[in-house]
Amino acid sequence: MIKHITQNQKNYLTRFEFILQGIARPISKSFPFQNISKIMRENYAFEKARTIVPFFYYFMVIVALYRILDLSNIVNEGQRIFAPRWPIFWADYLHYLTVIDIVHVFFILATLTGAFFYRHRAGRFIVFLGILEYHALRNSFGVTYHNWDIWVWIALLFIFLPDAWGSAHKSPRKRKRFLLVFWGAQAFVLLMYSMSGMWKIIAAAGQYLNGEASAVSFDAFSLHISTQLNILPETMTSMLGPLIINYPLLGWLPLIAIIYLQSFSFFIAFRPSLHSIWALGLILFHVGAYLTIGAEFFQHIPFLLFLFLDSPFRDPRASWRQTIADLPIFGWILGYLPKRNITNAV
Amino acid sequence: MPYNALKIFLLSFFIVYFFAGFYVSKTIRGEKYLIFPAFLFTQVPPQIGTEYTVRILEYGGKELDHPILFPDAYKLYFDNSIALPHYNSVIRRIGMNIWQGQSGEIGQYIEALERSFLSKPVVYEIVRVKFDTIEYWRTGKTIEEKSIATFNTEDAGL
Amino acid sequence: MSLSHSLPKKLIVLFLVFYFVVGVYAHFYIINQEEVYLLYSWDLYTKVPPRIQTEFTILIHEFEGKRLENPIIFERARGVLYSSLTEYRHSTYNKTNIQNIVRLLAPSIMHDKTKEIERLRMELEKTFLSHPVVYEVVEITFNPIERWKNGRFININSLGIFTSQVF
Amino acid sequence: MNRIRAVSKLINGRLGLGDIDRFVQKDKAYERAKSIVPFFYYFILFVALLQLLQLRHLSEPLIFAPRWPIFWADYVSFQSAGTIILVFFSFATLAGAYFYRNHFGRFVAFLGLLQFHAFQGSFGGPNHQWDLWLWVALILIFLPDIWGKTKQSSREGKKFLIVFWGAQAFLLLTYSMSGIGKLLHAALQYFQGEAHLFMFNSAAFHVYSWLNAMQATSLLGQLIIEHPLLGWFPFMFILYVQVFAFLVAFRPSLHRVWALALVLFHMGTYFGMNAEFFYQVPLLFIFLFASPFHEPGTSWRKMISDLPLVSCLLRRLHSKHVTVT
Repeated sequence: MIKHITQNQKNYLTRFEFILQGIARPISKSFPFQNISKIMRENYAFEKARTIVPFFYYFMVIVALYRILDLSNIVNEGQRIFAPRWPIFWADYLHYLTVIDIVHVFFILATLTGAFFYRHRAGRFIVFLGILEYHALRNSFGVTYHNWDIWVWIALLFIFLPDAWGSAHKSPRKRKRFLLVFWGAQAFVLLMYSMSGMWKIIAAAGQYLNGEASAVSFDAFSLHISTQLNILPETMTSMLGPLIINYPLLGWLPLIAIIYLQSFSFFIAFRPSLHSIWALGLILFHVGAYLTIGAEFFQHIPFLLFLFLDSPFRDPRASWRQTIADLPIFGWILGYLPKRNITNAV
Repeated sequence: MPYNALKIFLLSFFIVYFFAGFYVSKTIRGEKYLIFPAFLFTQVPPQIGTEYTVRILEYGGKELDHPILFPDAYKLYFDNSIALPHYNSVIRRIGMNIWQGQSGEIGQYIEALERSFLSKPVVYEIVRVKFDTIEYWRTGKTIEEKSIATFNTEDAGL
Repeated sequence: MSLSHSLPKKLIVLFLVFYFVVGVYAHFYIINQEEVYLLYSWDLYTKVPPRIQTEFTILIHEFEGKRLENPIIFERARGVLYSSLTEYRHSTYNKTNIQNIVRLLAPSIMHDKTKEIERLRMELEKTFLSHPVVYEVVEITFNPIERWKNGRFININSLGIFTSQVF
Repeated sequence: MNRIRAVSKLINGRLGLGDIDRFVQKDKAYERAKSIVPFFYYFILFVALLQLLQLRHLSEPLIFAPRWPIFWADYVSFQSAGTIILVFFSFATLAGAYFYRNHFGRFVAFLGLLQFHAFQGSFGGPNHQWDLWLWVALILIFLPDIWGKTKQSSREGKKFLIVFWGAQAFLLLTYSMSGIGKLLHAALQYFQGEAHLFMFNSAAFHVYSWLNAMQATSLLGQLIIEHPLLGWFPFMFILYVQVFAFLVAFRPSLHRVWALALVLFHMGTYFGMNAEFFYQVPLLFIFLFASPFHEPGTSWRKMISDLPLVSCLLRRLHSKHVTVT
C-alpha cells in the first residue's frame, strides 16, 4: 500500500515535471532567459548576494515597528467597512480591534524571528506569514492598496533560498540556486515596472491613432498633472506640478524618459552592468512622480536600493563603454557604429 | 591619520561627549543643540505631579459657561494642524517661566500661542495643575488647579 | 538529477510569466470589479487624460443660511462641506465617498428615478457638516489645464438644485 | 608620533582597551564591515525620501528659530527653507548612497543630514530624534577610501575597522549615558527621600505620568499599572543593559545579544508607555546586529561568561580557585 502511494506520487512528480518542462523549456531557452545562467557564475556575486539578504529581513523589523504607529489610522478605517481577505479568514471569529492588535504584534514578532533566523527556511516562512497577514489586513477595507504587494512577493520568493549560509555549504549548485532566487526577486521587481510601461505604450498607440492627446503629445504630462491636482483640495499642490503645467514642454522629455525606463526594466534583469543606473533612474522617477502628480510609491525604494544599487551581478570592472553598449535602443544603435568605422578604416 | 591616532581621537571624542552630556544635563534646559545626555526617563516622577496648562475663559468675545482646559480645547479652538507636543512644550515653558518669576522670557511663546487661536479675542489663564499621578490616571481628578496668570489677546504684549 | 538542477530556474521563470499573464488578463477582463487580490496589472497613469473632460459634481450655493456670491465647486469646499479641521487623509476618504455618490446621483436624476434619488441624497447630505446647504448637481465640461490655472469651465449643465435637510 | 604611541600604550594597558586591536585585525571582519556600510547610507536615503512627504503639509510651525547649520533660513520664507532643506536632504543622501565609497560622497550625505537635523530642531523645542544618525554619519566620514581593493594592507583594514568600531561604540555610549544617568538620579532621589528607581512601583510611576502627560494609552499600560512588578523587572533588566552597553563595545560576542535586547527595550517602552524611539532601531540592526566582529559560531557559554558583572564574578572566582590550589 505504502509503496503504491509513493509510486503514485512519483508518477505525479514526473507528470508535473513533464508538464513543467513542456511549458518552461521553450520559455527558458528563448531569448532573454538563456542569459540567466551566464550572469550567475561568479563566486563573488554569491558572496555579495549573501550579505544583502539579511538586510532585507532587518529592514522588515523596522517596517513592522513603524507600521504599528499607523495603527490608529487603520482603526479609523475600520469604521467604514471591514471585509477580511482570505489570509485573515480567522478575523470573522474575533472582535475587530483584537484582530488588528494580533496582526500588528504578530507582524513584529515574525520579523524579529526572521532577523534572527533568516538562515532557516522556517524563519523566512514566518516572516512571509507576518507580512501576508498585515497586507491582508491593510487591504480588507474595500480599497486595494498595491503599495505593499512587492513586500509579500519578495518575502515569498526568498523562502526558496537554498541553505547555503555556512562556509561548509558552498557547493556550486547551491550557490547557483541561491543566486537564481536572488535574481528572481530582482526580475520580479523589474517586471512590475515593465508592465506599467507596457500599458503606457499600448495606450499611447491607441490614443495617438484615435487622434486624442497621447503620451507623445507635448502637453501630455501637464494633462496628467492638472487632472490630478484638480482633484486635490485647494490648499494642496505639488512642488513641480504648477511649473510643468505652465511650461508643458518641460514635461515632455521626462515623460518619454519614464516610459523608456519603465518599459525596458525587465530587459535590465539580463544586463547587470545597468542595474545601478536603472535603480538610480527608477528612484528619481519615484521622487519625480511624487513632486509632480503627488503619487507616492516609496515602498518600492528599499528594493531598488538593496537589490540593484550594489547589485551582486554587476561586474565592478565593467567599463563605461560596455555599460552604454548595454543600454536598450541606444546600445543597439551604437552597436552598428564601430563596425562601420572598422570597415571604413579597412 | 595613523591607526593609533585614530583610536585615541575616537576615545577622546567619547570621553568629551560623555562629560559634555553630563555637564549639559545640569543646565536649566537639560540639553544643548547637538549634545544630548540621553537622560530619558532618568528621574522617577514624583507621586504628586505638577503640570501647566491653559484654561480658556472667553473665546471669540463670548464668555464660556464652563471654562475649558487645553486638552479639551485643542480640537475646537486651536489650529490643530500643529501637533500636540508642540503646544505642550510651549505651554510648559510659559508656565515654568511664570512660576519661576522670569516672565520676561515668555514673549515669543505667548505670541506663538495666541497666533494659533482660530478666532479672537480670547481670555485665558495659565494654570498650574497639581495632581496625584495614580489618582489622575484613574479618575482624572486633580488636587489643585491654580491660575498663575491671565492673558487677554487684546492686551498689547506684556 | 539534471531535472532538479534546473527546476528552480523553470519555476522562477514560470512564476514571472504567470504573474505577467494574470496581470494582463486582469487588465482586460476584470474592469470595474474587485481586483485580483495580490496580483496587479500595474496600469498606473496609463492613459493620458483627455484635453476635454466631463464630470459630475456639486456646486454649493447656500451654506449656513449665507448665499454665496460665486458658488463653490465641491473639490474646493473644504471647510464648508467637510471639516477643515479633520486631517487631510480623512477628508480624502470623505471626498471619494462623496464623489462616488455624486457619480451615481447624477444619472438617477437624469433618468428620474425618484426612490434612488431620495436614497442617494440622504447618503450625500449625511456627510455635510451643517444644514441647510443649497447645492446644485451639475455636469461640468472643462479642459483640465485651464480649470487648474484659472478655474474656468467650458460648460456647466445643471441637473437639479436641492436643499439639504437632516434626515 | 612617539607620544601618540605612548598614549595608545597607556590606553591599551591601563584601561584594558587592548582588545580592540585584537578584533580589528581580522580580514573577514573587514570584508563584512565593508558590505555593511552601504546599508547605513541606503537607510538614510529612505528616511530622507519619507521626509520628503512632509512637503505636502509644510505649514508654518508655532515657533521657527533656525539653528546655526541653517542660518540662511532667516533670509527666506519658511516654506522655501523647508522645501530647500527637504529636497537637498534627499539628493545629498542619494549622492551618499551612490558614492559612499568616497569621502566626499559621505560628507555630502552628512551635510544633508545636518541640515535636516537642524531643521527638525528649529521649532522651539529640542528634537533629538536624529542625533545619533548625525553623529554616526560624521564618524563614518573618516573611513579610509579603500573599497576597490580586494586585498589591502592590514594597516588600512585596521583603520577601516576602528572607524566602524567607533560608530558602534558611540551608539552604545549613548545608551550607557542614559543608564548611568538613571543610576545617579536614583541615588539622588533616594537620599532626598523621594520616589526612586529601586522602588517596586518605579516603572509604573513612569508609565502613569508619561501616559498622563501625553494623553495617551498603551497596549500594556493598564497591566503594568495594576501589577507594578511586571514593569519593574523589565525595568531593572533595561537598566543593566543600558549601563553596561559601552562595555559591550569591547566584547564582540555580545554585540548581537545586546542589539536584540535594545530592540526589545524600544518595543517595550512603546507597548508599555507609548514612548516611541524606533528611529534608533535601524542603527542597532546595521551596526550591532550585523556586527562584523561577531563570530558566527560563538557558544552560549562564551556569551554568558562575557556578560558584564558575570565576567567580573567569574574572574574573581577563578583567581581564588587558583590561589587555593
